[in-house]
Amino acid sequence: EGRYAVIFKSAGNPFGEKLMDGFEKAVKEFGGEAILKAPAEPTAEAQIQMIEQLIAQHVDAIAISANDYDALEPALKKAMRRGIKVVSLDSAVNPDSRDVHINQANPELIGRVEVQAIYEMIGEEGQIAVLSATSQASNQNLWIEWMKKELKKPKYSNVELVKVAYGDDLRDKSVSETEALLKTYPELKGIIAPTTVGIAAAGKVLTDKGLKGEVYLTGLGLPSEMAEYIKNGVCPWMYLWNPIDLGYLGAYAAHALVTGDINGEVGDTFNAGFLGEKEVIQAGEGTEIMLGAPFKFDVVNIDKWKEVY
Amino acid sequence: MLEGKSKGLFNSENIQKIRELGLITFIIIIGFFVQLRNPSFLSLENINDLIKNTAILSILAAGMMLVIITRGIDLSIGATLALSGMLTAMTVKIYPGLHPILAIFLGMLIGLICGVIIGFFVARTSILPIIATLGMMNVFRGITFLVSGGSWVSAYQMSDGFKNIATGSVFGINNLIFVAIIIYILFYYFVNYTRTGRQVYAVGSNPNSARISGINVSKILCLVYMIMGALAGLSGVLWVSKFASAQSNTAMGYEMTVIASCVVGGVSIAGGRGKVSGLLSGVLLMGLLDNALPLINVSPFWQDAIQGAIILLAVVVSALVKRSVDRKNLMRRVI
Amino acid sequence: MSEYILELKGITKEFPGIKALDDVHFQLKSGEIHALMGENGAGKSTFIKIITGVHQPEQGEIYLKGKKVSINNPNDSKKLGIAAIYQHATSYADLSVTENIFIGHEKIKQRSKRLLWDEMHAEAEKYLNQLGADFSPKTEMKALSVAQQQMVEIAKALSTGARIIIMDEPTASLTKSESEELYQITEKLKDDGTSIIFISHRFEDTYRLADRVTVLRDSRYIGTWNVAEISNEQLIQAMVGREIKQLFPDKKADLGQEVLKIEGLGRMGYFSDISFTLHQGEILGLTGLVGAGRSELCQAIFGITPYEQGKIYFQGEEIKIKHPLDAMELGIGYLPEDRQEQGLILEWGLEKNISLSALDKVSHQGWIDNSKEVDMAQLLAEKLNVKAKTIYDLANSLSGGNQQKVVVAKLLTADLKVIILDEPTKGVDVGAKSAIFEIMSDLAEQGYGIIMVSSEMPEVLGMSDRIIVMREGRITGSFSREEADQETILKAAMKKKVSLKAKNK
Amino acid sequence: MENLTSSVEKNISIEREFRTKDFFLQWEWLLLLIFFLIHIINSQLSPYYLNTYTLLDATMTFLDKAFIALPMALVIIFGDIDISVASTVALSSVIMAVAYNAGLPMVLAILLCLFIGLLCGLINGLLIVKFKELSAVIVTLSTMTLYRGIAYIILEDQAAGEFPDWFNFPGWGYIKGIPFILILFALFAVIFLLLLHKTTFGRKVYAIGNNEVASKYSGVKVDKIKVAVFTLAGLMAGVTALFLTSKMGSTRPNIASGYELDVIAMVVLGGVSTSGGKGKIIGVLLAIFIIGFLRYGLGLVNVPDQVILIIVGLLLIVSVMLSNLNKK
Ligand SMILES: Nc1ncnc2c1ncn2[C@@H]1O[C@H](COP(=O)(O)OP(=O)(O)OP(=O)(O)O)[C@@H](O)[C@H]1O
Ligand SMILES: Nc1ncnc2c1ncn2[C@@H]1O[C@H](COP(=O)(O)OP(=O)(O)OP(=O)(O)O)[C@@H](O)[C@H]1O
Ligand SMILES: [Mg+2]
Ligand SMILES: [Mg+2]
Repeated sequence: EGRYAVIFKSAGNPFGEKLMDGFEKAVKEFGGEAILKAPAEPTAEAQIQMIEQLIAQHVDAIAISANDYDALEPALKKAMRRGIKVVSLDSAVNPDSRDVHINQANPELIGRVEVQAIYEMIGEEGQIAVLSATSQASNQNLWIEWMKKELKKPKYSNVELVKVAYGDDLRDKSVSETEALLKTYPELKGIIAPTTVGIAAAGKVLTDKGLKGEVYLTGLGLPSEMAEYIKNGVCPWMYLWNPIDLGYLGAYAAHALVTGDINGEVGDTFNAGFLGEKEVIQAGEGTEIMLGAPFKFDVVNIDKWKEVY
Repeated sequence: MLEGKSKGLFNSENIQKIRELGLITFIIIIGFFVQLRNPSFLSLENINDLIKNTAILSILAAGMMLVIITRGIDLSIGATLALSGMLTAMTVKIYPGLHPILAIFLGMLIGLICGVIIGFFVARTSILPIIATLGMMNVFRGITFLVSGGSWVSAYQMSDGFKNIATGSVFGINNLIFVAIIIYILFYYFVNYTRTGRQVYAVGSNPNSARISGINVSKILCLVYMIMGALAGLSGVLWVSKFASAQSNTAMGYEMTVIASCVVGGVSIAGGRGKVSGLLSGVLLMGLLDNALPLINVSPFWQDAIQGAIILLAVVVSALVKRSVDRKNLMRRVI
Repeated sequence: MSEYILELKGITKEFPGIKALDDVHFQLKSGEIHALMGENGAGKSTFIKIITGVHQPEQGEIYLKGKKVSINNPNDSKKLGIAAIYQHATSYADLSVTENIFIGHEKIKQRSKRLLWDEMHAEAEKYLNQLGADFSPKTEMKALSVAQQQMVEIAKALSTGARIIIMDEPTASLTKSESEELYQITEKLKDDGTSIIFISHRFEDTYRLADRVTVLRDSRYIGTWNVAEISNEQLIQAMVGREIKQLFPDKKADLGQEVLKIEGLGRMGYFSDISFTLHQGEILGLTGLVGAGRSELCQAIFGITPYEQGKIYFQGEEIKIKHPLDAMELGIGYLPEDRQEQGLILEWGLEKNISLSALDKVSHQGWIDNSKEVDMAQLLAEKLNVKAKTIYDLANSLSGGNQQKVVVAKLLTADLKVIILDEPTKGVDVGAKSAIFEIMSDLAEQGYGIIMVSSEMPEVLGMSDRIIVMREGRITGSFSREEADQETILKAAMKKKVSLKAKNK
Repeated sequence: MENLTSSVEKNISIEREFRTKDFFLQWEWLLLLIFFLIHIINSQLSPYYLNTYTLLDATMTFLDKAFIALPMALVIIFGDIDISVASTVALSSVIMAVAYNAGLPMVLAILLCLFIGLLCGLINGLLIVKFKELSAVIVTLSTMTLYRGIAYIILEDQAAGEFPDWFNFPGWGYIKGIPFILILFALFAVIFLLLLHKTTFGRKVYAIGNNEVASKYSGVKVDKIKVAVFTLAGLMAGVTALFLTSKMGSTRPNIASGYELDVIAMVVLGGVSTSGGKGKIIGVLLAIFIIGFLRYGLGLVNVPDQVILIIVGLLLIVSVMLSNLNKK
């Protein structure tokens, strides 16, 4: 019973595909109908159209990974006025335009853990840089905030964040940005790339330039994309969460909202299939549900995961 | 021949030369400032990177120049590139043993087919290039999504041989650069030393006379789009090999960069004009901007505006140069 | 094996709205120079294009050395050793002279198929020098003057080494000396056994050069004569079919006061130091050779192109004309030289075409009043005897002559004082011609001042009260109707101030 | 002028003879057919499709870019093209937002938005007529990059918004159950219909598109008209910016990316030939609703976007091919 829709940022992205798989899996478990959508290009405009189409279909809930933090607000509000439950996951929308957000991993955790990782890799001192996605990606910007906070700690006194570069999640741009980093900062010892395209591009550059062991790379990447560079040691380890579980949790949260088990208030708890009990917690203005800590991929487990996504 | 010299000042080569000189000086000036800001700019490594990253652009630009010379335009190359890249990568994934050379030919073949389709529309059904390529852009892109089923082909799924296409090198020259050089030698020979090459210019310069002097116009048009397609296909393989990853949204909107570098290189949208040397300087400028702006810490938010402004500047200047030359030609007519 | 290298029988060619050729015969002996004459629109160029395979005839056969051949495209004729210099240059503005000369039969290395530029440049240089031209073969075509472009066309024909060379008005834009050089080349070719078909409106060409002459009139074959045996008068008779005078209404011009006065008008590169006056009811003939700058001059007066020096006075006071609209509002109208390119919108009906230049007359506050528009169009179209079924017929469905009448009708929508007619009879058949002449003299009688640009000697002589001759952008002669005749005008038209060589130093 | 020629025989009729064949061969009929086909198909595919409520809402999803299609039709009738419109949308939207956040009253901010659009268009127009050597493609190609670039300089990675609540009315509001955007679009559609088909201005636009030279010889101020039309395109881009911004409640430098191609597709499908001189507003309107409803309907049955992409692409080419055929 019930029709549940998920909208991802854009089509043709393995992460998204897996996320939607997880979503579908959950919906099947509690016996609803799953609708999977993803625009051809990652724009808010396209997602608004899709939301309207879903409203017209009278779906019960929409789970969305937003291309823009604010721009979807009117559309989603309209949906909620029509009694449709709205869940954002992976990439959030502002609290006003959602019932609850599914947080793949605590942004604070992500930010801090990545800094700690690079700190360990470069031997506790030296210059590091960040290679981010598009300059307006809300996730990345939030994580970078936390990295900077972490870096304030005294133990990082002799680690220097020299630049935040933007590869716009384009291969060619990410490559030239990385190369520019290496030339501009010959002393550079580490790169944090909290974006799947960026980290893979960086990995490629470091591999080609044979900088393994001189410049270290970590961040958030797809196992399949990064397997190569984790095994050749350019990127000793990196993090990501499991998109399947993320989608899965999203679906269950939506279901809980629809059935009225929860209404997105802090403290609400509900059963999320094999993920067990989940609780709604405060997050800034709004509320969210935490999937868990970011998952660490390294030489040991990468072969298993690269096949998955 | 003496007068010949005296009038030489106004012959076609020189008009071009004036433009290119302007462009080159422009490039040098930019380079100079970049060097001041960041000494590593003129390092051998960076030069190498610059050329390597511009190689693919330059290959595409060569094809686009032919298209534009025939008064056409091709918006579909980005999609063609993605399609051939994806299909080739998937093939490599299934048959890791596939010889790189074969992979390249496969990519070119796929591109060629795309080109043939467009060539057919433009030459035979007299659909305007901009429409035909606009439509096929959507189609090719869509097909890429479908065949890939939304998943990417990642580094670990590609044979080393395939990845080496982009990273390997011949007598110390990176393969990408090497391929580009080969292409340009052939290209230069084609446009300047073969009949067909010149006929491309003739068709663009004056289609009606072309018919009267018995040139098979629609054949030439077809050919031009086939070449463009094949080069886009080749670029697809190089691209995928370079970044060791095939995505369905590869090179979205890249066609604009290519067209821009042609226009800046003095290839006239009105058809009939365009020289390899000019094209190269145009491509160089584009590549330089991509390479230099990050180097001198230009805020990423300024890069578009700077590019746009420079393109506009370049075309306006070239227009003014052309005017002054025409004016001189008139003055020569003592009335 | 016949004595004729080329023979055409019963050629008929129709264009939409006009029969360009009607059962035309033609015989070319090997090694002769054969003149082809006839009025504008007689069908000469079309006939040529049949031979060169640009057009295919509806009926008729072509025999080469007695063998029947079919020429379906320019390449066929090229293979058969036929080369042509077309009347309207078919050049590639963006390409170099050498390329224009060798396009289609480039010199290539045997095996590698590589173009041999050096050889081509050298040979091009050779031909150009033969022709006494002095510009480098590397020059870009668009940098050349009309005359120079004409030379390239000739060089092109020479370079093919053809056995039959066709020249469509090659001398039209050449000076006497240039023509003389062309004559010598032509004769040299003839001595080498090449046969030449030679089209020209200039009788001297025919008498100086040709062995035999074939005349076309109204797209029909009239006859072929040995040049030695036919007099100028007979020839004109054959071409026009009657005494020329009959073609022109005899109008007594009673000149009113002066309407237009041009003083030292000049535009760099096109014309300079042009001065003349025009009176009400006067027809001023402006003649010269193609490329003399007449159209450019008229266009400057009409505000199409700017002029740098000089003044224009209209009805006494000086005026500045920046845009055709200014001219039209003052009462100056211009009938452009090329009716299809500059005069009409071929895909439009008559009514829209006629009203275009007077939209404000058929509209209030920008809203078009269709009934007004149609009525105006109908009135004018009928006054000018345009042959059309409805007022909505598309312009390109009309014959050349009627198209021309429509363009005239456009002029009459405005109440004008001065009308400039640029080649008003270009490519229109005899009937339409006399109609246009009638309209002209009517207008003159109503007090319009008329400037008529024309390359056609007879009509200049027949129509004008005064005749001004231009050469290379300068006025080289001005005659009253009485003192003017073919000879004096031609002399003026040929008069050379600066030699082409000197010009380029 | 009275006794111009002695014999004036009345022989030219002013009655348009009605040729059934030509009448029904008109492009617009084909479009109308497609239009209905799409509705039939869609209503077969989705149970939710065929009710006025859905259909009206559907228009909200695609009408924003449609405003640009109207002037773009004029531009293409010239035989020119303007690919800078999307960037113009972005720039005027961004400037509006920034100005409002800087304390400018919303009403003025809206006017500013329109003005910026107009300005961008004007710049294009002037560049195009002043530099005849440069085709509109080149000029708008570079201003496309330039305008969006400026938008990026202004807003960098920020989003701007926080508009007053009433400002989401344009994008989302209804009047008597009819979307406001639909009403306003209908208004503009009528205006352009009259402008192009009933006024001297429109007549001149066609004239220039058919034969620029002849138009000039006939006293048409070609340059003035061209500048006017490109300015109009900019202005309407401003209008689109208003609706889009209102729709999203906030703005970013990257909004409306790729709109130019959608718009061009609409116009071309509407039967406006890019070789100039031909095309009717009615055709463009039909095309707008064809593409719009097609996309919407397919979306309603959750056809993957990529497939929709292909369908639209093919529709474009096939229809243009058909129109070429029926010309012959
Ligand atoms: N492509 C064409 N389409 C329609 N009509 C044409 C075409 N070419 C020529 N005509 C018409 O055929 C007739 C003969 O034209 P043609 O050019 O052969 O005359 P001509 O004898 O060469 O005149 P001129 O002395 O001016 O060169 C003219 O009435 C012309 O308008
Ligand atoms: N002295 C010159 N040198 C080079 N080109 C010239 C010269 N004079 C005129 N031209 C060019 O030749 C073309 C023909 O000139 P224009 O038409 O004004 O002369 P015309 O006497 O009207 O010739 P036509 O009889 O063909 O109308 C013009 O486009 C002009 O640009
Ligand atoms: Mg002729
Ligand atoms: Mg003239």
